Amino acid sequence: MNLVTRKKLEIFVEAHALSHVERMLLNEGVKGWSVFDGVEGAGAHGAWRQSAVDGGGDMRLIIAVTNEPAAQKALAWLKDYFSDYRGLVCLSDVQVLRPERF
Amino acid sequence: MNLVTRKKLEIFVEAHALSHVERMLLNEGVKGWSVFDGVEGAGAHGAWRQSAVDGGGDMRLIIAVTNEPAAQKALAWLKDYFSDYRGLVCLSDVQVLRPERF
Amino acid sequence: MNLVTRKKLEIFVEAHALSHVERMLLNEGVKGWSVFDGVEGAGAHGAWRQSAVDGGGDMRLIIAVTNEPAAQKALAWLKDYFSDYRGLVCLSDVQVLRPERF
Amino acid sequence: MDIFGSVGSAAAANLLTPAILFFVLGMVAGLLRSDLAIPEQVAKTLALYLMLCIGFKGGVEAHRAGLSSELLASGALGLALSFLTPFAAFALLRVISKLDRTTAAAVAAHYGSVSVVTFAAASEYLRGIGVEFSGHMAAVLALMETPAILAALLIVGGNASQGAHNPRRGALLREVLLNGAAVLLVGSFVIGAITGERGYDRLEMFVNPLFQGVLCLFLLDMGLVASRQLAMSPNLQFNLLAYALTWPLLAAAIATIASAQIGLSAGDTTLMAVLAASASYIAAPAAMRIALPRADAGVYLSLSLAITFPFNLLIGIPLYQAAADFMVR
Amino acid sequence: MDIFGSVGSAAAANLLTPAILFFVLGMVAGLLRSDLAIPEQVAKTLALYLMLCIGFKGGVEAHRAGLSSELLASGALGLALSFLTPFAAFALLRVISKLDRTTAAAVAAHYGSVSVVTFAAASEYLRGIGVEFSGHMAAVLALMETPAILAALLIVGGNASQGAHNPRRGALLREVLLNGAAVLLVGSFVIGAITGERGYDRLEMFVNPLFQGVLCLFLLDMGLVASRQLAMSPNLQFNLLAYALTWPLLAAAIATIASAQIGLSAGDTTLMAVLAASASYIAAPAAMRIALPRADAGVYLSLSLAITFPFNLLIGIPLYQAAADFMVR
Amino acid sequence: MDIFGSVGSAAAANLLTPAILFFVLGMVAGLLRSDLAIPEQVAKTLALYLMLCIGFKGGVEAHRAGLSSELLASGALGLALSFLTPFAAFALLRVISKLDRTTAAAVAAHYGSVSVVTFAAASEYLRGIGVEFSGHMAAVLALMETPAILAALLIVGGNASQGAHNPRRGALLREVLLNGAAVLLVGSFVIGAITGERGYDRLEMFVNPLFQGVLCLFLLDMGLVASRQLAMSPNLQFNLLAYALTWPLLAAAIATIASAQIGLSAGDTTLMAVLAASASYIAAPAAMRIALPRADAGVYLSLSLAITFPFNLLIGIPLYQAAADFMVR
Ligand SMILES: Nc1ncnc2c1ncn2[C@@H]1O[C@H](COP(=O)(O)O)[C@@H](O)[C@H]1O
Ligand SMILES: Nc1ncnc2c1ncn2[C@@H]1O[C@H](COP(=O)(O)O)[C@@H](O)[C@H]1O
Ligand SMILES: Nc1ncnc2c1ncn2[C@@H]1O[C@H](COP(=O)(O)O)[C@@H](O)[C@H]1O
Ligand code: NA
Ligand code: NA
Ligand code: NA
Repeated sequence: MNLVTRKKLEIFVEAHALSHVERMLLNEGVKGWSVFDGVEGAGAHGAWRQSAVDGGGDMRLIIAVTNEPAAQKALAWLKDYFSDYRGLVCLSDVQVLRPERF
Repeated sequence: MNLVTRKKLEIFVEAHALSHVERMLLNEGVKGWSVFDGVEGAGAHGAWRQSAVDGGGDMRLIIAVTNEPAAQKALAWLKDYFSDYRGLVCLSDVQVLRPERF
Repeated sequence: MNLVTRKKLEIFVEAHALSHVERMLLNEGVKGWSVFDGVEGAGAHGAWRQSAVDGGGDMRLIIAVTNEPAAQKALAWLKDYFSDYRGLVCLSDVQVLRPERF
Repeated sequence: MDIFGSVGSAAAANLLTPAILFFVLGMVAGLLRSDLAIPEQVAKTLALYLMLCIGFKGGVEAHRAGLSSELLASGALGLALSFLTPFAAFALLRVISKLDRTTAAAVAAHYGSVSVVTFAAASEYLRGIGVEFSGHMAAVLALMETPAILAALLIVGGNASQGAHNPRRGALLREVLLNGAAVLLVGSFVIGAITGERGYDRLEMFVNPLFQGVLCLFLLDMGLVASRQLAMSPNLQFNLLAYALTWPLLAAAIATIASAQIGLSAGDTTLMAVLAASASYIAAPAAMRIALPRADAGVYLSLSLAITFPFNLLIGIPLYQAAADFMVR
Repeated sequence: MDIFGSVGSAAAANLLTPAILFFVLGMVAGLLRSDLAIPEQVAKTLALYLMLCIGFKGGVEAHRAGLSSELLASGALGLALSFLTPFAAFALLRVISKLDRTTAAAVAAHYGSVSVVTFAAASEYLRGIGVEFSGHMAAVLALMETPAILAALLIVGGNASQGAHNPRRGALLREVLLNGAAVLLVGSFVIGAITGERGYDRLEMFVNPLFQGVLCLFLLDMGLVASRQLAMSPNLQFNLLAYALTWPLLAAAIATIASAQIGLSAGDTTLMAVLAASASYIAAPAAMRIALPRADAGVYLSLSLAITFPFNLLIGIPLYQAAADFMVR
Repeated sequence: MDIFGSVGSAAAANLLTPAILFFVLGMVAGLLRSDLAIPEQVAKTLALYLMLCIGFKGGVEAHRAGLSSELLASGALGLALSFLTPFAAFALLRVISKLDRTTAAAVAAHYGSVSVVTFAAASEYLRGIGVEFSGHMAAVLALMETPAILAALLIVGGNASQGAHNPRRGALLREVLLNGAAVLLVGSFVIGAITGERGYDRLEMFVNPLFQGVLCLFLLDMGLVASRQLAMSPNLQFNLLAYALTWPLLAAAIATIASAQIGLSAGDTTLMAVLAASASYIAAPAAMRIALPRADAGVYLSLSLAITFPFNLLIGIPLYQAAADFMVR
């Protein structure tokens, strides 16, 4: 297998910010991502669970495999964003096929 | 970016054990986690799929980014737990902003 | 903790191909996996969101922790598969307990 | 001959109701591996709705009828059946099959406990052929869910505390006594019994005309799930299969005789037989996963869900009704 | 004495309706940590269904009644209450509690805004005791959702633009004006007002007989969510608790007097009081999370959802109705 | 003039029904980027419910009417339209647009296949204006889902076997013949035809009074999805747009003439025209994703979902009915 190393961003954000963050990813050159719904969680602000009330408070996970420069730009933006809003981002290395896609 | 390395736990547990494991995480010093619903899977005990019957058997994924000592303590507990119950845990390195949060 | 290194595959595939890919995993010697539902995403073919229409187009994430040879065989198959169909796969190292399970 | 004839035609009539046919549709679609599926959250809600209706209507009727000695007798019989039959089932399973103690006990728990949907289908069957039954049978249904689980734990005894996770006892107790389905069933019964006629007037349109339709949808889902479970367990031992098809008859016979003995009506006797014959596939697996994680879930789910459930639904219900009719009249 | 007696017996009657009892069931199940749960997607749909029905039925009735000056007066009063009461609530909170400015403003926004389910329960209560009210109160409900949120932003002033993410202003405006619930409520009202009797004939069976049942299910879920929220906030300050129990009385009193002043009927006066007394837990939190992310969500959710909502549902509604009856007659 | 006038007023009346207005509400909310959304699992269930009702009611009516030669003629016509029109659509698309062969074939498959919701809306329209139609048109609907897909595969020919994943042929066949929607539609039809009047009595309250309401909710969702799809495809070629607006007229005209020729009633003729004019957006995309993964999904979804569906719903249905009325009378 011809594998090359790329960066994987895992971004946990509140539901209300999802499209905001997705727009940023597009702007910063991230070419693809997938979003997953969290069902519950806990953190510095206490615990939460998905429900029909309390709009916007549940967390989504955005997974984006991308190249190093785009990842760095997204991180810079997110650093700022997370100084106001809940959530976190983590970065790791992954091996992918078809490097040109990322 | 000022990134530091932390540990990411990915814990697959049966639905019935979710709150049990979450309490453990809290006790062992893990400061935050997020939970996701699996829709189907397979393993040594055969295949399963989410449904309205067979309560408690579907798997949840707990993602927790944390520091090394807390991760080790959680792993020790989980090793024991998984000797009785279904599921698995895997550990990897991730880079995060704001290290003090983990 | 007695941790050993194994491979984690994260496979993003369209819903219609899920059972096709799962059968392959079984054939190639992957002993376990878990599947998660994406809610939206974007890529080279544009953006998508889960809905009651447009059957088969939403993405699933298959997470499979496995040994190196099985991972390589799955990757070879997927390389081929992804030359026709949408989706991607990424590979990374994880630490696990009970290595014999993978 | 006369009896067989009438059972046969009753069974045929039962088979041709929409609810049963939707179950068959689900089975067929599942066996053909169609991607037909009721989304999980909706299916769970349909199950809750059935609980709510059964409990509430039962409560309202119990309010009408008042506290009768019959209720107490039925309740006691139900409790006894649920708690005692698992011991017999366990012994039988150990003799006829090679199941380990733990799995055999878990299977016995499933058969001592009950299936709400089988109960619902039986109620509709009785309604369809004009046989009356008491509202408080919904309470008996609720009473029979958990004693079987306790019996299984007694059977396994010390072995139950497998591994180091005994703190899970709290979780188990909560699961057994406070599982969502049981709470909703009992709660709705109590609400029906409190609000009586006035409450019924408000909810009649919600709990009555929709019930048949929701039952159809849920049975469609059950058919899909049962056939999938069947496909996942290709090599069930023949003896286990025989168990799953004959134990219901045995349990129903015992329940029928005992019900007739304590003077229940033909309708109530039928329902008691149905409860005894039916096996749980929601509450019992949930409890077993916590209490007996080493029991083989493939076995107990396949038997209760993929064999006994269809058997009772398609053949058992009219049979038990005919037997009750014969015994009580 | 006479009044107290009748309020008491009305409250008791209110407490014994299925809807209220299902809420209590949810609270109890939640406090006992049962795993009973209405799946999230279904619960969200139930909420949408309630919006649709309230809006549509209100629109149809407004179509029947035509545009009256009463509608304008009610709407103006509702707007005023929603926009002005947050300033008073904020001032009060700052005096009696140690909440920071931002959190106090967020709490004030919640209490100025409204709870659709409380409104629905009050409508059913009025229907149950035979008190008439205007269809256009559904429009007043819609009007009162957002002014309170704007008021909170005014209160916080410059501080609102926390951090560098001011581009979020667009998101906020969209959230406030175009949040799903509001759009469906207003849209259904308009559709009801356009299609009138003809539309009602087509949808009657959908919006009417089911409503009670769906309300029961949703209240069951609210009970579960409220008790969970309560469990998550063990150490609420006493003063905040007192606020959450007395502010509704205050707001209801003001609304009642003002409504009587402008000549609303007893039914409309009751609903206006209910709207003023109720606190939002869907639209307001969503807006606050965007606009005031540093406000403590634990505080505003606990107060509105876990304290004020049950209080209004169980005690407030019959009380406000009795007061309206007294004032208007 | 007379005809145009009556078409116009019929269209206006159609536009002012709740179902259509909820679709418009969804479109508007979507274009304004409101976060209004019907949760996905619920929306999928609403679609299944519509299938179940259409199939079941059709089956019951077919049971009443018995097997007629008309049914065979309608079925044959439907099959022919579904299988043959894609060849014409493909040829046209290749001439007027720059679509590659594969995408053009995929689009043709969508337009040869049918839209269940358009059919449902048309049935309700006919019911609303008192025009009768046959229950077996539901069977024709089912028959028309898949031939168009096979036609598209024939058109693409050898090219269909793109890449190395020909084992997918099994998946494709299963998807085409056993997709969930089709199975439920056909299964419910058969169940209705088997149980007839007796079955209808049991399910009437489930399949009838709720239908309108569920259709409203589903159309609301369709409006949201269609406007989102529109927003995602900002630069559709003008020629494709023109195709999506004129092809339905062409197909409806052919279907109307052929239906009149074989002697169908005005109601059945209308529905045949609606089926011919409507484009699939559930079954066809699912099949195309498997069979022709290189076709541009953005194109076929935008045309069928965001252009043709609203066009048929808002303008097409009353138009086709007027034409059928004119041709058949
Ligand atoms: N780099 C990526 N990271 C995560 N998910 C991706 C990525 N690229 C594509 N996807 C997912 O795969 C789907 C199809 O990708 P594509 O074929 O590039 O349009 C997207 O809509 C995403 O859900
Ligand atoms: N260390 C973590 N690992 C995974 N998810 C986290 C972590 N910390 C926070 N989260 C998620 O982000 C949400 C908000 O975090 P916080 O702002 O810390 O309360 C939590 O409720 C979790 O869902
Ligand atoms: N290697 C694996 N990778 C991902 N998920 C797994 C793996 N093994 C097991 N699982 C998940 O855990 C469940 C129980 O595993 P098991 O006890 O092996 O049957 C499976 O059904 C999967 O959902
Ligand atoms: Na039993
Ligand atoms: Na208020
Ligand atoms: Na067509």
